[in-house]
Amino acid sequence: MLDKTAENGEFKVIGTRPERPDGVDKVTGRARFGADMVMPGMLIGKVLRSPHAHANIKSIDTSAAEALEGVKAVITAADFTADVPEAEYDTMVNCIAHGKALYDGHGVAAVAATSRSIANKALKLIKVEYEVLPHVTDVEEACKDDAPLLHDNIFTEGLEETPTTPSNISGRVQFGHGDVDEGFAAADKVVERKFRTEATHQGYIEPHACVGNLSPDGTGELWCCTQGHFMVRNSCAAILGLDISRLRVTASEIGGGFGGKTTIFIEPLALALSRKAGRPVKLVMSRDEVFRATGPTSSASMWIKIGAKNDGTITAMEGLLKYQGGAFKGSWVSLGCMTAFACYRADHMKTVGYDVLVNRPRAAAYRAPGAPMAAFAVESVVTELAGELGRDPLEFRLQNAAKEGDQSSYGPKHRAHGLMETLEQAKAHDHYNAPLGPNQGRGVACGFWFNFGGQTSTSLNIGADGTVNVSVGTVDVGGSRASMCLMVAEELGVPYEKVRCVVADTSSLGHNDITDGSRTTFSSGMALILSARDAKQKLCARAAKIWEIPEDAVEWVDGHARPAGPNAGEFDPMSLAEVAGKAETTGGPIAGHHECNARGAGVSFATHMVDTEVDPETGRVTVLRYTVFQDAGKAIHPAYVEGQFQGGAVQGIGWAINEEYIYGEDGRLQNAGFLDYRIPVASDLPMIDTVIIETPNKGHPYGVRGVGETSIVPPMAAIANSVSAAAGVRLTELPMSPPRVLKAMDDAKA
Amino acid sequence: MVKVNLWGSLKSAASGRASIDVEAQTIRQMFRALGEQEPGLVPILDSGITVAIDGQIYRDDWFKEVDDDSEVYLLPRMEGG
Amino acid sequence: MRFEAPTTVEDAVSLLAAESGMARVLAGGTDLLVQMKSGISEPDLVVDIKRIAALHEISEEDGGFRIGAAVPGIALGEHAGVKAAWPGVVEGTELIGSTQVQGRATMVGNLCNCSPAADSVPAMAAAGAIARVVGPNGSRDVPVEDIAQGPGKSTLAKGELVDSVLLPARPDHASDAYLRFIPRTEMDIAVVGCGVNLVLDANGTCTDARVALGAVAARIFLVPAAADALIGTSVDDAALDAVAAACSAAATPIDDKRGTVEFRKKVSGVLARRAATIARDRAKGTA
Amino acid sequence: MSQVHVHTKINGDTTEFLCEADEPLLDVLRDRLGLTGAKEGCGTGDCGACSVMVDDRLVCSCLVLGAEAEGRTIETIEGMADGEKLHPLQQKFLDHAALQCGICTPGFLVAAKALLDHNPDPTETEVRYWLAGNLCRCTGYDKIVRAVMDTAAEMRGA
Repeated sequence: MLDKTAENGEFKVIGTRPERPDGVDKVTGRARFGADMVMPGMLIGKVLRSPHAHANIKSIDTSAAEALEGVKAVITAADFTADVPEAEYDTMVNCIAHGKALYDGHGVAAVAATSRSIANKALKLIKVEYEVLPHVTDVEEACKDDAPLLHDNIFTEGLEETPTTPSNISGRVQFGHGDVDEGFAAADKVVERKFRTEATHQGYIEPHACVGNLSPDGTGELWCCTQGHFMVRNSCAAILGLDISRLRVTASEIGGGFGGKTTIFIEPLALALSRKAGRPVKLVMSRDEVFRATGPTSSASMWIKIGAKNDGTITAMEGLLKYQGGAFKGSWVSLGCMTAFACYRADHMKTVGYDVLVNRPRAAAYRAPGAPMAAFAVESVVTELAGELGRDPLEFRLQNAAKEGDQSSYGPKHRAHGLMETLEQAKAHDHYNAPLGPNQGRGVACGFWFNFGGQTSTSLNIGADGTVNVSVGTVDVGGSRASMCLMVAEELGVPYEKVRCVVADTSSLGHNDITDGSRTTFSSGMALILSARDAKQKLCARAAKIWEIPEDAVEWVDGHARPAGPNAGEFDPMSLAEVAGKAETTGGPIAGHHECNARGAGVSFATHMVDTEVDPETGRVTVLRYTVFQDAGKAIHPAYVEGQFQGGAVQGIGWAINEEYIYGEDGRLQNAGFLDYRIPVASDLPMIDTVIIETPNKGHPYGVRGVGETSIVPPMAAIANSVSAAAGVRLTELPMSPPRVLKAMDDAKA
Repeated sequence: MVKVNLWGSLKSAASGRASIDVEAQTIRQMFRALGEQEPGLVPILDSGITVAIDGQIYRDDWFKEVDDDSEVYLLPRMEGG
Repeated sequence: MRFEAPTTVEDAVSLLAAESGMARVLAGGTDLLVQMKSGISEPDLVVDIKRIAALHEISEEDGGFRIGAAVPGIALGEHAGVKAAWPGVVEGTELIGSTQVQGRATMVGNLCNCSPAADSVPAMAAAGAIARVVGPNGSRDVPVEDIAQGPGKSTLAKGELVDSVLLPARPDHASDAYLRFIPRTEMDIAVVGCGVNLVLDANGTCTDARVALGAVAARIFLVPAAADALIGTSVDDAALDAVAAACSAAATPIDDKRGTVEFRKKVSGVLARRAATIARDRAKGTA
Repeated sequence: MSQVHVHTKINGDTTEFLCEADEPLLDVLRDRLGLTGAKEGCGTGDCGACSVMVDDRLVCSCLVLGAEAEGRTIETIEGMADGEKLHPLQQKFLDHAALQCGICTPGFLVAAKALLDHNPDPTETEVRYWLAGNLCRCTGYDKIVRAVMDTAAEMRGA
């Protein structure tokens, strides 16, 4: 469906870098985020959380808390109905424990009180009797036969024969083609290694926050920070037994999500408290709660084996991935398996994945969920194998890169994409040939992500002065409203400044899927372009009426209605403002709409290059230089595309070097704060250079590919390759924290 | 006939078959035909599944056309971050 | 909780002494407020000492400097005299937290928080700094390394507070340095900290030295063997190797979320060597 | 619990408030005075999103008690623009796309202004270390650092 405009590259405003529509509010402190909302009569909610990693809840006595002056409601699992649809059941149980606390931080009860200090006091008055159970937080330990069992109703799915005993392994998946044994037999060199990664957190700076207001008649409103307010509405309605139509959810400005705000944690609790108290309830997580009780990534245990001929041809690729997804099934191991080898062409590929349950918070998506850890393992082995073959790591990748028509690791044949281009640009970049000093190393790695479309509904309204309002239902996490306005301005032929975009509430548009899967600029952009085309038709029709000529005799060019040809008649072109100004007398308001399940999302590839230096005496890693090469299809607002590349790379740097969930022997999280969960700070980093590659996606009118997720796939591998070169020893565990790097270097010397 | 390729571990729900030929013009017809041939697939198809047609990914898209010479792969439900 | 902001040290001491519940002194508050937020500390009385004018002063005393308990890190860093005489103490204090924390956190507060990982304390201990403890029974002078009893626990009696710390006078050819190891470049708690203070004679021979380690035991402590390894030498490679070995040997760390025993012991030596080198070069005027 | 009566000047306005003795200044600003520009990202001084100026010192308002503000002068993000004229830093943050989600932006702006007031010609390293107490998870800091450097250059030229 690639549009003529894009093919000819004749964009007027696409590709420019204007100020974002929400910009002034964001730099003046006026923008309203989740915790900034106040409703009249509002109470403050707080959640009591389990201090145990695994415990039966024998009883909960809330009487003393309820008796405290200022406490207006106390809720436990007993306040939630049992007949919740299966799809939402785990989500509900993750919000509030039903009979059993499954991880340190699992919600057990909640209170609403007239002040924060009273709510805190009330929490201390709730008496919970726990029967502490043995726990398991390690993915390998959880797979053992004698591991403490989280659920007695989970039997491993995906096996040839359905097992009869329950397990912490909820499923096995397998992908691939060919026969890897045959492939390895044909190889001259084979490298295989085991890898481990720890869980990381999205680390958005804004803790989850919401204000719920639910009337006894089941009509309610909810204000919250989320990546998908329609998802919040549907989930909360299901859990609380409400009609979807009665719950209006408004998405606040959102202070980062990265996948972590694609599900709910506190929203149904706020609504249930509100229903019980008869007043609005605000619930805001503390940072400690964010780390303990929201959705970090999986930790992973992986084995990768790759073989190649002496001429550099990869003959076989095989992997075994075990991902823990926390206390419920649904780690992203399938996506790890599907993406692991997606950058390569080989006749024989096989990945097997296990979805493992442990006593940790339920994993949530984090930017290209499941892919980064697999890429860390695979790209490490690819570089090592290149070294064994005496090949340059970029050359080796260029030789084996998947191209259009090659069978992909996840099944279908690849369509046109920009992987080769990222590799070629990387090879040609001056970064690749810059000199390195002592204890320094350079690493490269590739990464792949699918990108998704999904349900999308948009509206476009033209004002009497010719300015344009557009409404989307996809939350703007990183500046997407600017891109929306650019696309509409391009399509209508009006200046960017004349178009404004809002994220509408759930009662104002059709259902929109979450802002996830790098889909927003793609899907809402596509729907808006089609909304604009819808509006253009109506504008032409109005002009035709005014001119009293047939509708098909009018065309829309450069923001004006014009007679389509010499036979249409002699009329001066009418601008959008002129047609809009006559809307009242020509048939009423002029608007455009589009609803779709957006098809045609294009995959995106990236190659990252990084130089690091390792302190040989302390193992400390310093990132010296970093360059991202990524295919954006078409960069609508290049500054925000660069921003996605840079942000993803830096999150990957954190994941590679310092970020990790640290559990104690007692199964409790040891580092539930930004002090010891060490995300990169400004002084840790160099500038992050970016090269935007534009291989248009034929599935989008302007050629857009999602860009938000791919950028976190290569960094850990690129850094591992760089650090391994600098340290003189292959690093196989994340994070590559100083004690780990120093030990690896010392062990290698010994 | 459309040749529908299953991902590795889906075979266990389809009598060990790696691919299944069905008569279908749309994804919906394809799902229906698959379920008739291999009832073990029905719960998985119902739980939401992704379909790749000629390398393009479709989620929840019943009426997308499938041609006899289309390359069709079933894939697990995918979600991003 | 009660909040008081007295204007004299005597009033502060009286308030602290008279409180029957838990009383805490508030200087910069960058530790106390975090402890209150997490529920680790639930004081009945908080005494803000920042309204006591004298405690904001940095004054010269017997050729040294007396640093008031309410002097924030940023003010210490802005004091040219202290910076010239005790660059290690200043850099230790300036490493406490972010720019924002520097606007609040005080060296004395860092001392009284009794964290074994406190950044200003190894340098102060190496400097031979003396804390002046004021209490209901008058004042007493205490070497800074004796203020902490263990993590979060001080040797101060009820009603006592540290109103200032004295950094002693400096002879010629003397300097100090503090280094800490953290995984990031900022915002972390020391995994290992090391302060080295030394005096050279005109020929560059070390005549006096003190070496202190942080974050590798329950308290910050002096390593006399490391000091002995420096004294009488030109602080050459052999002496530096001996300092490193002495510090690695003296460290008795634990495994925790911030580092392993093995790592901390090794890095204690690495930092001691590096800090001693910096202090030597500063004393020689070649830094 | 009896409350503390505090007199301050906030963004040039004489302001009185009552607060609990153990209530952080951040909560006072946000919950009692409606100044929600300062954000709580951590409540423990680790993220800088609540940065404000107290008597010309940059602080995390989560690490200051409201009661301590007696007689102090406080400046917040809400006071940074001069009426409808943005401060040059605010404009440069927009020009450079130095924000994505924007939750950290008020804290960065307050901290960056404190830097430029104190050092009009900072090096990139100085900018990075000064701002190390302000966490941003979206941008990787690249565009933020560029925006601050560019503002400094422009203000020096002005």
